[in-house]
Amino acid sequence: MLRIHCPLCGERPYTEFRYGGDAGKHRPVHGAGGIEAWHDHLFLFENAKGPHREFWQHVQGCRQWLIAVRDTATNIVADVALARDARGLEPQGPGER
Amino acid sequence: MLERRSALESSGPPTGRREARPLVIGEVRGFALLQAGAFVGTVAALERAVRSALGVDLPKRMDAPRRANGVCAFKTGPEQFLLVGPEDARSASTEHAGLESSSSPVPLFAEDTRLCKVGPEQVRPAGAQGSWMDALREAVPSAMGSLTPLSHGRTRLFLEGTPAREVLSTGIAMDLHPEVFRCDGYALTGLEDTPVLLHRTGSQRYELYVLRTYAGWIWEWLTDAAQPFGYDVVEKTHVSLLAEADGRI
Amino acid sequence: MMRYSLPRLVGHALRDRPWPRAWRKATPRSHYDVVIVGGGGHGLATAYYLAANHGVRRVAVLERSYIGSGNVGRNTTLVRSNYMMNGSTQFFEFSLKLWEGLSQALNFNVMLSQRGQIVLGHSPAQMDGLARRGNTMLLNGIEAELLDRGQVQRLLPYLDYSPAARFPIAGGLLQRRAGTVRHDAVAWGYARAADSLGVDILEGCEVSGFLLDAGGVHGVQTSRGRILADRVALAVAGHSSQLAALAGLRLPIESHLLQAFVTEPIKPFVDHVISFGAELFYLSQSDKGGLVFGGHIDGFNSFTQRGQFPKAQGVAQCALALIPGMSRLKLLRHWAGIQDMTPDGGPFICRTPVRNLYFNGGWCYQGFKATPAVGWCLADTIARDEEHPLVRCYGLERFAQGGASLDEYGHGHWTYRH
Amino acid sequence: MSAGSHRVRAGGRIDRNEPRVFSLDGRRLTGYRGDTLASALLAAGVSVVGRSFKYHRPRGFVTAGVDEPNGLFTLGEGGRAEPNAQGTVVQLTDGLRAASQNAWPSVRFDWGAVNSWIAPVLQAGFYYKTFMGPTRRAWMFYERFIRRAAGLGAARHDPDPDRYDTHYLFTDVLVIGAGPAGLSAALAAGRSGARVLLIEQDGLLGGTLLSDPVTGQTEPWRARLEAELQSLPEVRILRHTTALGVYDGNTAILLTRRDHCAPDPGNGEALQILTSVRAKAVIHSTGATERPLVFPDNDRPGVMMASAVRTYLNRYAVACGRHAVVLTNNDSAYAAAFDLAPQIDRVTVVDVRRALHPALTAKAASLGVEVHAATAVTGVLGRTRVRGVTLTPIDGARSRSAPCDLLCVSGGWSPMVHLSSHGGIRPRYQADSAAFVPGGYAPGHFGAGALTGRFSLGEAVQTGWRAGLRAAAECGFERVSADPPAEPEGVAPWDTANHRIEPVWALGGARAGKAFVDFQNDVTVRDLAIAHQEGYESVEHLKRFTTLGMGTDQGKTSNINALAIMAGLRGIELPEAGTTTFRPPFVPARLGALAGRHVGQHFRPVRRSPLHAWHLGHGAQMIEAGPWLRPWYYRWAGETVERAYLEEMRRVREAVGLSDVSTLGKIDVQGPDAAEFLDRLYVNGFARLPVGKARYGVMLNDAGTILDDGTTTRLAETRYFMTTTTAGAAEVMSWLEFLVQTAWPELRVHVSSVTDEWAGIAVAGPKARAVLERALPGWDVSNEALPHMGCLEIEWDRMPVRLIRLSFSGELAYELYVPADYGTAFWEHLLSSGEPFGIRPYGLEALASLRIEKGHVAGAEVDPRLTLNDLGLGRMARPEKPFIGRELAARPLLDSPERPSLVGLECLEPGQRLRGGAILFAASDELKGHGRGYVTSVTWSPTLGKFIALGFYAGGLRHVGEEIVCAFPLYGERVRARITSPVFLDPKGERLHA
Repeated sequence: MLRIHCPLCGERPYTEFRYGGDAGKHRPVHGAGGIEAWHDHLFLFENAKGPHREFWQHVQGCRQWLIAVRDTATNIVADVALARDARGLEPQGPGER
Repeated sequence: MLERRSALESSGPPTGRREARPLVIGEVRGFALLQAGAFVGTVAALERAVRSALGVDLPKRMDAPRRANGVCAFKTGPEQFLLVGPEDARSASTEHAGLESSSSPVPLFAEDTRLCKVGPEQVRPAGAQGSWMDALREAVPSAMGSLTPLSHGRTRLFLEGTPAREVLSTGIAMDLHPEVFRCDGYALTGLEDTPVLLHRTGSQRYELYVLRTYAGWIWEWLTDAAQPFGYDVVEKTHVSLLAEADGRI
Repeated sequence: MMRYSLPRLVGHALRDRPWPRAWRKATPRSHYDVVIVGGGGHGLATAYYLAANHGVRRVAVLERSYIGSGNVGRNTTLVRSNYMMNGSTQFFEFSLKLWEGLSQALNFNVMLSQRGQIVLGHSPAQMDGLARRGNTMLLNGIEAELLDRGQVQRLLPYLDYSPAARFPIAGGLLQRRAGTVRHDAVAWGYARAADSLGVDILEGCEVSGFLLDAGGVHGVQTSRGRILADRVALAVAGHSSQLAALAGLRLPIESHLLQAFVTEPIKPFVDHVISFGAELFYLSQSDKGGLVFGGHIDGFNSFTQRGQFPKAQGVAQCALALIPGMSRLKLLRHWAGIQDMTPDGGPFICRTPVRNLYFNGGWCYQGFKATPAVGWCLADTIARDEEHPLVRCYGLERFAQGGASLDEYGHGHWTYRH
Repeated sequence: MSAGSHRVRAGGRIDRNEPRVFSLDGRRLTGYRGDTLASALLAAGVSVVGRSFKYHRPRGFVTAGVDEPNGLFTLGEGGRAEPNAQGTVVQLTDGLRAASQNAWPSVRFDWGAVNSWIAPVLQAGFYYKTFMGPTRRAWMFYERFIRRAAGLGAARHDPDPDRYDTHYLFTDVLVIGAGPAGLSAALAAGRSGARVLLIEQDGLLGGTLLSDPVTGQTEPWRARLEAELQSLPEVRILRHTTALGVYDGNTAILLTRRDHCAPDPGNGEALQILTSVRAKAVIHSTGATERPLVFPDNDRPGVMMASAVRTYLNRYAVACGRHAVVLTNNDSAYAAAFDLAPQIDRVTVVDVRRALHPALTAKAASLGVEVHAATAVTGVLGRTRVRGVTLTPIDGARSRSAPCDLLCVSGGWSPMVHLSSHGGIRPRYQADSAAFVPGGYAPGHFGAGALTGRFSLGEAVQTGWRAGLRAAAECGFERVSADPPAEPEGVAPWDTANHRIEPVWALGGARAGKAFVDFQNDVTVRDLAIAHQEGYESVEHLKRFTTLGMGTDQGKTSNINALAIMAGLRGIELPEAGTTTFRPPFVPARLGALAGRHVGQHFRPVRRSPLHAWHLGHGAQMIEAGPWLRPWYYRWAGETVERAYLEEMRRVREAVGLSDVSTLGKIDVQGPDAAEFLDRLYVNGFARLPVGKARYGVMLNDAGTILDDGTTTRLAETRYFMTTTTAGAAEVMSWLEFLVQTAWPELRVHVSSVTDEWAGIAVAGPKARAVLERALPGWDVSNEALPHMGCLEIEWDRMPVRLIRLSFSGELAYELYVPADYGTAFWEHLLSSGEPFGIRPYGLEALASLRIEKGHVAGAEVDPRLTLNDLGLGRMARPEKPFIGRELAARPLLDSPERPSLVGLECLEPGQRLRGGAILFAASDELKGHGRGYVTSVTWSPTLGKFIALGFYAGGLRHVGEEIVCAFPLYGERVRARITSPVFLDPKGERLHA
């Protein structure tokens, strides 16, 4: 069973969390960005086979939205941080968007 | 005063009692619960405010609560805390007064109208009786953080006895080994897809704060799990948090 | 192609004569009219219909592993056409009609078993939803029957009608023509038929890149060398994003795991295909005797092809909520396939921004039942370089335009909720 | 042979003082405590225990464990009947009733055996080549017979009276398998102080050691280790427990069977327990399984694995025959021969190898065991029981037959690589032991014992010890000084790591009878040849085409032989052929065990309103609404919903009613930036909403379609009280948190769910104010003090009450929120206050009908496929104010005026009715296709005296007044209706403003 280490609550089974999808993209600024920017943000995915930045919310714990870096080919979670603190997990290199 | 009713009044009767009953299950009543949250950057101010109002230090980590003066503080988020204390003095004192005490509201104007909002013409009295919650309300202005009463939104259950840990481990995916989940430790976790705050209040005693609307179902689920061990139900135990902390932890 | 028939089967048995290979072990040619990447049901069907319907016989199907190694061999084998949204209804009915003649067309028994599917409803609101679906079907020439609780009970007496049922059964929608197909046979049957029409099936041939220039795509780089082609089509569900990225495309697709489950074989236990209404759960019994069932995707992107056990538990709970007697049956295996999930639950069959590159994917839960129609329509789209009328709303651009919604159950724009 | 005649007089691990009476097919038999069903039947001389899947050939037991392909039974009766139970693992209990399967009328004489006569036609994949005519539906005809013939046991539909449970466990080290390697590993880890969980599928610890003579030299060692393990406080041992699979996150799923304890479901005791274990380190000591040899008629009853025969002899005191031939290609089978020799009449070893270890031949000679080297068995005599074998020298000399009643076979050993492969690491072929071994281990996983392809007892102890130390170190427990346990005494010189195996994959010609590769699915060497001819030669094609390895034994005995034979046919090396993927579960597991206690009412959690008990006590018929149970209607108004809701509606329209709206999502929004937050969230503005006022709001998702709606009230400058739909509550809460935490962390705002904190009560009807005046004396609730969409937050009887004047029904109405514990008392207070005005509760059906009359959208209309315009709410949006979804809502095709949008419908045909799910057409349309719209919500309107509905129609309100057709072909109905405004009642809002 996939396990995620919540930075606040500790390691828990993924069933305590709600998946929130791709976190590798920057959300357009509120009120800015046209149809195209929002379309790309919402509908186009890199869908990486490998490290994947993604949102999880610890709904049965601290209710914090987290950003995890999980390898989709192995399900190994390399890193987790509170989404609001996740600047340190920004993708570097080719994965950056 | 209207009668308070437990969320468990609609849950099924306990089943399968046996002679040897190593387990006691019950509901803890008569407490109040307030969620306090700071905004990013105001945590220190909130900590000071809580300390000055209640004498409690807010915990820095989500592993064990801090307590003082009958108030127990759990950290439940990066800047969020759950404060458990005695029931509001006003409510407690009137609980036995019965329905005949219903009367017109006293038209007092409060110092702090932030929480005790009013209709166009009326204002709710606030802080009149000096309960710990009112003290906190006065100490925490709205720019510092939020205060959300949740006394009715959580049902507090307890299990005590040798099989308590095993009963919990049928539904809670956490390591409850006594060396790992130590006395007075707590965790926010899931019990069968519902969120709970699990607090180990004794070597073989656990408390669960569960969402009120799920409480009946969880009660039935837990007593079902406890059936093979045999259990007794203790209802509406009024347990002072301090006494419990002193006596058991 | 040596035709299959009972007399021939007996003859071979008596004389102990060997059968020919079902499809040749082809060696790649340097150039094809059409190269299809992906030797699953969709790719093989496309090749077959290109050859059979359009006379395009210089076709290669490139499969990196063995044919049928992807989702066509991992699904729960259901076929049905009870779709409500405009854009899906006629497409899936066309597919079901092709299924109905497929064994004969391919001379390969794919074992279409039209045992009927019942979708259960558990509340008045769900029954209204089923009614809208059933009415839409009937108005589109597809048979459907709305059953009340009593009718469901007569048809499926073994479901849980007791007061203990957490979600009582209110009724159901029956499509009698729905059923199951032997999934592996679909890949093999199309492969054999396509092969007999001259299509080259190249197993162990992995595409590592596209030959691109200003005029679009003109071939592929593979583990068995460079292969030129006038047109290239992708039919690689589960790996669509990775392949499309080689051609510079980013897709509205995420890859998710869908698990399937089978019990030990038992004597006939369930005659129909049954879909639970309280949660996504579907069940049927294979001819071999195993109960085959599945539920929702695991819920997060993954390519691991192995599922999470809590999902298996959840699915078992659904099974028992539906048929309490299944409690004593034993789970024999569970496995996971990689499924393309899209923001509206609908698929893509279309041309792409890269000229001469065609795309088929994003099938979510529906890929298997769509197989014949995908083959037919994709072949047509490739041959005419214009989308077949049945798939005009299956374009990649529909999200930018806010076009036809294919969101059959109203799950919104999250890929992982469809 | 008489019953019991095969039982050896002494020895074994059975308790002869505790007989166990059981039955097979109604025949009463006796075994002993400690027996399995298989050992008891073998002791009783029962040789044919089943019929094969396809050809209905008589079959007997082959193994003594979980790899048994043949000996499957239906156990128990009625609601406890379990098909396909392996007799080799079923503990014998008193009163056990077993029935044989797949045979009619009996396993001794089975009509299905006619299939054997047409066997050549029934070759691999025959069904793909036939049954295609004469009509398109021909298969449906044939299928009926095939389905009846297929399947093994018969299952019953009766509910299961037994209970199952689940557990979560955590440990440092998990040791899977308590054979010599596992015992040794557990001890090493346990002595270090680590928490160790040792699991064993058997009821006893020891694994292969249990097959040694109980008086032998290994038993003291086994007993000593078991005793020490039991003395270590942090070592936990689970017997009767099988690991079903190893999953991500170092999670193993264990199944514990408690059949032997006769658990009482009436007292909540579970028959089986499924445990999910999180281990920091995992030791795989799962051992190996002996594999058969493939030769003609190798499936005859009496052909058994050599190790199984030895197990039956030493553990269960059963001699499976009096005259045994042992056929082998390795040293391990000699143990069986040597143990049998003193106990039965005659033992002959047939060894395909030319060179044999001198110690073996010497020992054989000493025991009077005849050994034929370089010889194979190429045929079996007898049909329902082995009567003899055909021996053929490898060098091609003449065959001869030899009588025997037992053929013990050893083709070598296959490590149980299943669990270590579940994570996706493929096994690797190890040539010197002719076996697939784990291709590696995931981090924190270690292998030990026979699993590693090293089969000697000494190496089992050594590798187990090392694995135990490494696993403990992985968990931070340093090496202990104690020495490893000494190896058991008296290890034979031929007990070598690789058993000196010389692999042989098929003996005898493919034409001389059926040589079975997969016993359970009746796959023969010939079937493999056919698959090869036809091109189904990749491992997965082979498996799927022939059904090889797809039985309940999952090919535990058959896979490697088949792979090797196919590799031979293809002219490639065995490793090149690869292996099939190992899928969990390792052994078939009951669905009941997977489901645990999540059955019946425990299937999914139930949410109950604070008023739940009151509803139940006052005649409410409840209905599921997502996780909630809500009152559907009350019996005061009628016995059926059709009657009751009309009466409840009438009460609301004419007097006053009250209903429980506690299920609405309630969210407390606080902070200096609360107003800004809501302005961004809702399409309409909330920043300028005055304190003490409520406003209806709609939220879109990022895609610009409908997310949710509800009323939000401004309680204070920096505090709002939001309500959401019942169904959308959880989703909205998470979405708000997402925005606050990830998108707009700069906003100083907190959102907290207070759904559970407040009971919500709606009071609606022309007398609603009168009720409140009486219920809340002293508070001014006049139209002036509390106008429509006004709010009061008051304290009444020392209890806070939030009083919001808003209406879902179109009547003068209020929503009152009180702390949940007071909900019931306050509800009762309102009821008694309203008594003079005739107040009554109303349920969900009436609530829904009232809102349809008023044209309020709800569940069926709040649909993420729809836009604000579709709901006719486009004017709510404040385009100058950015809000979520604004950009994508402007996508060209979402903006089309021809999209179906919300309309009202009224039925024009007396005696007819509108129905939800009807499809809408213009009067002149041909009734086909998808129509112009559909009906979402319908009610009989007592107020209007006709059926009315809400629905969506292309072009929407531009068609008001037009007559259209509602088609409901499912019932053969078409009904004329008129398009109206969705607001049927009081369009000017005079009632609710009254």
